Amino acid sequence: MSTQSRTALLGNGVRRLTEPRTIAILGIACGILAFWLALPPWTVRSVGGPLAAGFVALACGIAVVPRGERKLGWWAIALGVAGTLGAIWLQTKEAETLDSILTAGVLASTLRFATPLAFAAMGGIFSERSGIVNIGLEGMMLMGAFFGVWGAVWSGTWVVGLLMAMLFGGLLALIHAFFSIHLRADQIVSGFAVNFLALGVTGFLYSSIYPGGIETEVSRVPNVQLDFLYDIPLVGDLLGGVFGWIMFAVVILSYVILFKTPIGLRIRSVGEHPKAADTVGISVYGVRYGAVVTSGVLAALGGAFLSIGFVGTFTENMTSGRGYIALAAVIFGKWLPGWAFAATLLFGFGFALAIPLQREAGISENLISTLPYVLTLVALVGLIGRSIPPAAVGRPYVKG
Amino acid sequence: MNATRKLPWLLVLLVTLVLALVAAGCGGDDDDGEAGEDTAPADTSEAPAEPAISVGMVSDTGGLDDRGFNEFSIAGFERAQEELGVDGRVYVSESGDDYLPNLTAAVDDGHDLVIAIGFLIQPSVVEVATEATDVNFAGVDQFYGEEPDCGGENQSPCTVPNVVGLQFPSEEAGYLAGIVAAGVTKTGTVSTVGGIKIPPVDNWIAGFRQGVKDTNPDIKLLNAYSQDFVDAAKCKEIALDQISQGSDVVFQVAGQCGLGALDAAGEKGVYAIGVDADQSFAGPQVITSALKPLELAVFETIRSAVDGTFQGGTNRFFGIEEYPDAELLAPFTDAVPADVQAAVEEATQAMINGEIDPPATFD
Amino acid sequence: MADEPRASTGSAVTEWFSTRIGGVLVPVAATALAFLIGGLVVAITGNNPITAYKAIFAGTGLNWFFPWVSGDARADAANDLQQTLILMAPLILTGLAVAFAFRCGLFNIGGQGQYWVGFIAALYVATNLEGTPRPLHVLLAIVAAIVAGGIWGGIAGALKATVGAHEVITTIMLNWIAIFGGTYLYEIGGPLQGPQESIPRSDEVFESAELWPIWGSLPALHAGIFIALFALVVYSVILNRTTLGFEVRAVGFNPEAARYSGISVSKNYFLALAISGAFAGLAGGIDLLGFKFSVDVGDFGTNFIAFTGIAVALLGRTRAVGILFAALLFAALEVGTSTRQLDPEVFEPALAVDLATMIQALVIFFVGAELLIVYIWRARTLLRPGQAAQPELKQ
Amino acid sequence: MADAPLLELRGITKRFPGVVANDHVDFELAKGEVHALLGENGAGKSTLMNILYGLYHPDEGEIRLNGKPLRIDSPRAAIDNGIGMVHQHFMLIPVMSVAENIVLGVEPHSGPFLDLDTAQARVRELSERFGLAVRPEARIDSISVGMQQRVEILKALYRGAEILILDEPTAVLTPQEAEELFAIVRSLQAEGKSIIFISHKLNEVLKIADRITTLRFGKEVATVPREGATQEGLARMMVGREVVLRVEKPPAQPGEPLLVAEDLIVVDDRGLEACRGISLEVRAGEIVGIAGVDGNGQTELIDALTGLRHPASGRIVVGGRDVTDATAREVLDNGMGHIPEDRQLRGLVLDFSLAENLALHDFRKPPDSRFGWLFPRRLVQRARRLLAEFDVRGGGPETPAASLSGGNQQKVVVAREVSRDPRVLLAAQPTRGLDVGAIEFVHRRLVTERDEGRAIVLVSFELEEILSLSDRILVLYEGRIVGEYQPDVSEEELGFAMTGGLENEAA
Repeated sequence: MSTQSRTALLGNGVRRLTEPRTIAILGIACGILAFWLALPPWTVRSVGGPLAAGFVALACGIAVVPRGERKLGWWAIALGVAGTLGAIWLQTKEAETLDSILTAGVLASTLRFATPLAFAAMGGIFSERSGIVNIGLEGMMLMGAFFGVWGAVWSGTWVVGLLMAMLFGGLLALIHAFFSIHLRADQIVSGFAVNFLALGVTGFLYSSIYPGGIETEVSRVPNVQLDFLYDIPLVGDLLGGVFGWIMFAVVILSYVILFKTPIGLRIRSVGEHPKAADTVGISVYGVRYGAVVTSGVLAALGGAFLSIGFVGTFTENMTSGRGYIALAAVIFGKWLPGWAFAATLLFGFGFALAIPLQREAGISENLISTLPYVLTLVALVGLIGRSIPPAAVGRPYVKG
Repeated sequence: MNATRKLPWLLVLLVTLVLALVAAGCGGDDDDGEAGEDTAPADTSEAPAEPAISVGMVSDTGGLDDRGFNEFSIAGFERAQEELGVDGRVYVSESGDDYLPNLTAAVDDGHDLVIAIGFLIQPSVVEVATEATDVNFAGVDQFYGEEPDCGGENQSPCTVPNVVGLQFPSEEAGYLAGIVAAGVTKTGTVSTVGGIKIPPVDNWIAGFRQGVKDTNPDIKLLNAYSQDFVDAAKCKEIALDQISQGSDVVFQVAGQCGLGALDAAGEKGVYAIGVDADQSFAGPQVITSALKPLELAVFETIRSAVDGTFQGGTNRFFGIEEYPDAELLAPFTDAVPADVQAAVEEATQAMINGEIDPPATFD
Repeated sequence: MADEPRASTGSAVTEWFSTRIGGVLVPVAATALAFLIGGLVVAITGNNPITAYKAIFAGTGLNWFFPWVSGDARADAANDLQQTLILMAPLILTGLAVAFAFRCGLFNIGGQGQYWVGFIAALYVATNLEGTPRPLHVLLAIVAAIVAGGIWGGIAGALKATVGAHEVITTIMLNWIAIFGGTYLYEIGGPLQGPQESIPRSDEVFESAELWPIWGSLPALHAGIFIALFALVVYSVILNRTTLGFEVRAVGFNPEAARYSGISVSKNYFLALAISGAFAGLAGGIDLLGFKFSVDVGDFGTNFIAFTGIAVALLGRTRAVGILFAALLFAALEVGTSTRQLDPEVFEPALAVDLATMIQALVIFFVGAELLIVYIWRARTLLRPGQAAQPELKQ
Repeated sequence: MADAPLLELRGITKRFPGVVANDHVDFELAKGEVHALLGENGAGKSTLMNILYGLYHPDEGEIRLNGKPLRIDSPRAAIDNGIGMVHQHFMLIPVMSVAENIVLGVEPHSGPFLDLDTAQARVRELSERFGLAVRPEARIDSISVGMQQRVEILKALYRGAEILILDEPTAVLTPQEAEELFAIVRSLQAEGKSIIFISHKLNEVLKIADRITTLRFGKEVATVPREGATQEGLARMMVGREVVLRVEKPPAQPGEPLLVAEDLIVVDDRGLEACRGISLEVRAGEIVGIAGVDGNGQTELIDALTGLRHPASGRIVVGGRDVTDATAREVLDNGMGHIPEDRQLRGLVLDFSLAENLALHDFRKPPDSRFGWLFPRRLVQRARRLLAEFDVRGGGPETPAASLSGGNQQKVVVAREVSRDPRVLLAAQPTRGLDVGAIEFVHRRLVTERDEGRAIVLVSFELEEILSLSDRILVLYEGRIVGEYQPDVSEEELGFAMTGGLENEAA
C-alpha cells in the first residue's frame, strides 16, 4: 500500500471519512435508524426503509470488526440485526402470517443466496492465500453447475453429480493453475480466460447433449429430515438441506485447515513469502496447485448447489456473475473464512432484500436490482484499501 | 530454466485436459450427434419432389432451446418441413444487433418466406420488408396497424403489403389458467412470476388476473418480476417469497428462469402452472400449463404460403375465436377438480362466443 | 537481489522474444494454437474442422478482398464484410478501453458498463435537441458518450485513487449498475421510455444525429469505423507522444519509481480509468448513432462487446496496430460464426456460437502465456542442431 | 583441522546466460571450523552457496559430504543432509510468529492439527541452549533485525543443521549486534557446528574465521588460514589490485545552508511517529552523512525531505524556499535531486528505455516536452550525451533499463539526478549491492558534486561509507538525531550512538 500517495487534501479527507471508527459510527447510526423506522408509532408503509438501513449497518459492522474496530463494529452489527428483525416483526404484524414469514422469509432466502457465494468464496480464499488470484471462480462455478446436472442425469444419482461437479471444477482450476503457476501468465488474464472457456464449454455441451433442454427428472441433493429440527419454523428452513450442512462444514473446515494445521501454515507461507517457503523445502508450486484445484472444487460445489441443489436444472450462464461477487466477498472479508462468510451473507441479504422490496415498495424492479451492487460499492469505499492481501498474491514465483 | 524444462509433460497434460473436458461431456452425445448428421441429408434426398417453398426463420435472442417463442415457433417450421416438404433454415439472433443482418441474410439467401420471431424484431422487419418487396414476411408476436392508427407516436407500425403479423391473445389462455388457480387455491392467495416486464409476458398475467378475479374477487393476487429469463435461482426465490406470503398457486411466465418457480412450488407442496408448453415434466405440482399456439401459427402461415393463400398487409389472430380447437391449457392433473374443469370449459365457450374478452394489460 | 545475475528464465527470454520478433510472433502463434485446439474440439464433436473453418472464413466477408471472387458471391462477401467492419469499430474502442488502463497497470473489466453509459448519454442527446444541424448534433451526441463513459470509468478510478478499492471489483459492480439502471430507464413506465406505451424501447434518434452511412445498407457500414481508426491514432499518440502517456506508462510499469519521480500515482489511476471509460463510452455512442438508433430493454443483458474487447486488447498486446488486427480477427470470428453465415449442415448453429467463445478463451489463454509460445519456439530450434538454440541475452 | 574435510565442493561451475557465475570453484569445510568466503559483490559467493543449499543446480562439479558424493537438488535435500542457510535477505514471513516461522515445513502436529505449544516449547529450549533470547510467540514484524537473524539461525538449528551458511550476516547489523553475532557464532562452533561465513568485509573475516577463501569474478583465488592474513593481502586477492579504502577528498568549504529542516514530525504508514522532531541543516559544498540502523526513521525522513510524505508538523526549506507542503514534483523542481534506495524498485522503471529513465523527472519541461506534447527524439539525444558522460555501458538510449548491470543502472540514476543540476542531492544507500569499481565511481561523483557547491545528504547503513565520505555525521536513533560527529570519530563511538547508547546514558 505504499502507493498510498498523498494527493493533498482530497486523499486525506476521504481517508478520514473511511477510518474504521467513522464507518462503525455510521453503521451504528444506520442501525438505530433501522430500529426506529421499524418501530411503531412511526408507521412506514413499506419494510424497505428499515431493511435497507439495517443492511448498511450490518455492512459497516462486518467491514470494520476484522479491521480492528471491534467494539463499535459489533454494536453496528447488533443494531443492524435488531433493526432488521424489527422490520420483519413489523411486517409480520401487518401481514399477520407470522409462520410463513419466519419459515421462508428474508433470512432463509439470504442463506440460500449466500450458499453458492460462500462455497466460491472459501475456494477463493484458498487460492489467494496461496498467492494465486482467482477471478476464474465464476467459470469454475459454471462448470460445477453443468457437470453436477450432467453427472446426476447420467448416473441417476446426485452423489455422482456432486463428484462430477467437483472433478470438472477441479480440472478447470488445474488449467488456471498451470497457466498462472508454470507459465506465469497474468493471473487475472488467465482467470478471465477460464471464465470464457467455461461459458463456451458448458454452452457447447449443453446445446449438444440436451438439445431440447433437460426434460428428465434430475436427481437432487436431498433435504435431511431431522424432524426435531425441521419442525422449528426458521431453523428447519435454514438447516433443512444437505447443502447447508456441507456449506457450514466447509466454512469451518476452511478456517481450521488454514489456521490450525500444518497444511494451512504452508499455504499461507507460500502466499506471503514463497521464497521463504521454498528455502525450507516446501514445494511452492505443489502447494499452489493444491490450493487452486481446491478452490476449483469448492467453487464447483457452489455451482452444483445452484443446479442440483436448488433449482434442479441447468441453464446457460446460470451463475450470472456470482463468482465475481464471491471474489468481492473474499476481499471484503479480509481473506478470513469466517468474515468472508459473513460478507456472503451480507450480499445474500442484499439480494434477498430486493424481493420483499419489490413486493412492498412498488418501485421499479430494475432499479431495485441495482441495490445490492450500489450498496456493495458504497460499503466497499474505503474498506478495500485497508484490506491487506497476502503479500505475494498475483505474483508468479520463479524457482531459482 | 527449471520450469521450462518440465513443460513438455505439462503441455501434454494440458491438452489432454482440454480434450478431456470436452470429450467427457460429449461422450454420451456422440451417437445422437452423428445420427443427426447422417439422417439430415438422407431426409432431403428422400423428399418426394422439389421443395414447395423455402422458409427462413429468424429467431429472437435467448437461444433456440428457450422453451418459449423460439423453440416452439421453430417446431412449427420443422413440422412444415416434414408435412409440407418445405425447405429452409434458421438464423439465430444472439443480440438485437443481429436482427437486421439476419433478416438481410435471409432475404439474400433466396427464401420465399421469412418468419421473424419476437416483437422486438418488428422495426427491423419493417425496414427489410419495405426493400425486399418480392419476399413474404411473417412476424410472430407482431401487430401491424392500419392508417391512420399507425406509424405515429404511441402507435404500432403500419402494415406492409408483404408482411403478416401473427398475434396471440395469450390473455385467453392466461384467463383459463386463472380460473384453474382460483379453483384450486385453499389459502385464497395466488401469484405470478414474470420474467422481464414486456407485453408478451404481461398479456399472460393480465388474463390470469382477470380469470382469478372473475371466479372469486376475494382472492389475493401477487405478482413479481425476476428481470431475467435464465437465472432459475432468482425465480425460485421469488416464488418462495410469494409462497411465504400465502400463495398456493404459482403461475410462471419467465422462460427458463420460471422453471425455478415451478420447482419452488414442488418443494413447498403447492400448485404451479406452467407456460408456453406442457411443463408437467417439472413434477406433479404442475397441474396444467397455459399454451400458446406458436407451432400452429407458424405451420399455418407456412401452409398459406405453400398453397398460395398467403396474404400480406394484415394481421392473423391465433385466438380462440379463430381456432376454437386450439388447446389453451395442457391436460390437467387429478388435482384439478371436475367442477373447476367444467368452469374452464364454460369460460372457453364464452370466449368463443365473444361473451368474455380478457384484457391484455393490467395495472 | 543486487548484482545477482538476473537468472530468471521468464523475463529475459520473453524480452528477447518481444524485441527480436517485434512482438508479432506470440500473438500470431497464440491465435494459431487456439484455432488448432478449437479445431480438435470440432473434430471431437464429429465435424470436419477444415470445412467448418472454411465456412467460418467465407462468412467473415474477408474473401471480398480476393479478386477472383465475383458475382453473387462477391455481393454476399460485401455484405458480410460490412457486418465485420461494423462490429470491428466498437471492438477497437472497447479494446482500447482495456488497453489504456492496462498500460497504467489496471484491469478494466468495466467496459460493458461504460459502453452502456456512453450509449445512454448519446441516446439522450440524439433524441433531444431537435433541429440541430447534423454535424453538430452528431458531434454533441458523441461528446456526450465520451464524457459519460469517462465519468463511469472515472468513478472506479477515483475509488482506486483515493481509497485503493480494487478496480476489478468496482468495475464489475458498475457494470451491473449500468445494465440494470439502463433497463430501468427504458422499461415500461421507465423515465425515458419511448412513445409506445406497451413496448419497453427508447425513442429513435433524430436523423440529424445519425452517423453517415458509407457502404451497403441494412445495416450499412457507417462512419463510426473512421472514428474508431482515429481513436487508435489518438491512443497511440497519447501514450507515446504526450507527457500524460509517459506518466501512465511509468505508473503502469513501476508505480513506486513513478512516485519517486514526482508523478502522482493516484492522479494517473484516475485519469487512466477515466480515459479508458471514454473509449468504451465512445464505442456505445457510435454503435447507437451508426446502426442501432434506439435501444430496447432486451439489449442490455445480451451485449458482451466489451468483454470481447478484453480479448482484443490482450491479443493486440495493447499496441495500436495489434488492437487493429485483433479487433478485425474477433469481429470476423463473431460474424463468421454467426448462424446466418454457417450452413447448418456444416456446423450446427447453436454450437458455433459456443465454439467461438471457446476459441476466444483459448486465444486469451495463450496470449497470456508467452512462456508456452517461447517453449514451443525453442523446441523448434532444438530440432535443427547447429543453430544457436540459446538466445543471447545480455551484453 | 587438516583431517578429512566434512564438506567438499569440487570444480563447481555455474553459468547464467552471458555470465559464468562460478568457474570451477573448489571449497572445503572441516568440522567445527568457521570458514569465510570472501569476495566482492558479484564475485559468485552467493551463487556458490545457493548451489550448496540446493536453490541452484551446478552445470559441472560435485559436492561431497563426509567423503561421499551428494546430490542436492532442493533446499529440502540440503536440510536433510544437515545444511542450513541464513540468507542475506531473511526468509521470514513478517505476519507470522517466530515459532511458526521456525517450524514451517517440519511442523510438530497432534493428529492433523498444528501443535503450536510444542513448537514454542522446542523453540524456547533451543534458544536458551545457544543463548539467543528469542521469544517464540512474537510476530516477526515486531522484532528487531538482529533478532530476526537469530530466528533464521534457530530455523537452521531446529532442522538439525550441522553446517550453517551465513550469507553476509553483518550487512544489516549495528557494530554491537555484529559483536553479539560473533559471540553466537563462537558458541555454535563450541557445540561442534561448522560454519561458512560469507562476507566482503575484511576486518570481520579476520576476526571470526579460521580459514578464508577468496573468490573473484567467479573464480577461486586462494584459501588461506587466518594466521598471517592481512587486510591488505586479502583486499588484493579480492579485487585484484590495490584498493583505496578511503576516499581522497579535499576539505569541505561549506557555504550557505541549502537544506533546512526544523522540528520535523513525520508519521509512517501505520500512523506512528517515525520522525520525532528532526532538525538539520545542510550547507552548500558539504556532505552530511546520516548514520543509523535501518528502521529508525530514515525512510520517513527521506520521504518528507523529498515531498513524498507530508510532515505532521515542522518546516522544510530547500534553497531558501519553504517546501513543507509542496508535492514531490514541486520539491524536485525546486532543486532537489534524489538517488533513492533500491534503484530497481524506486530509481528506475526497468521496462522503460534508458532515454525514458533519464527523462523521468524532466519530461514535463522543455525541451523534453511542450504543452504536454513529448519529443521522444530529444530524449534520445540527451540520453546519448549523458550515457557517454557518465560512462554507462551495456546499452544505448533505446535499451531497456532492465538489461543493464546493477552498477550501470546506478550510473543512470546518478546521471539523471546530477544532470538536473540540483542544489540539494539526497543519496540513500547509493552503493548498495554495487561492485568495487561502481562504488568508487559513485563515491568520486558525490565528492565532485560536493565540490561544485551542492548540499549532499548521504543516508547509509554502511558505517564505512558514512565515515569515508561525510564531512559531518548525524546519528539517527528512534526518529531523533542523537548526535553530531566529525568524520574522524571511531566506529565504536558511532555504533554506540546508533544503538541508543547516548539516550540510555542520559536517562
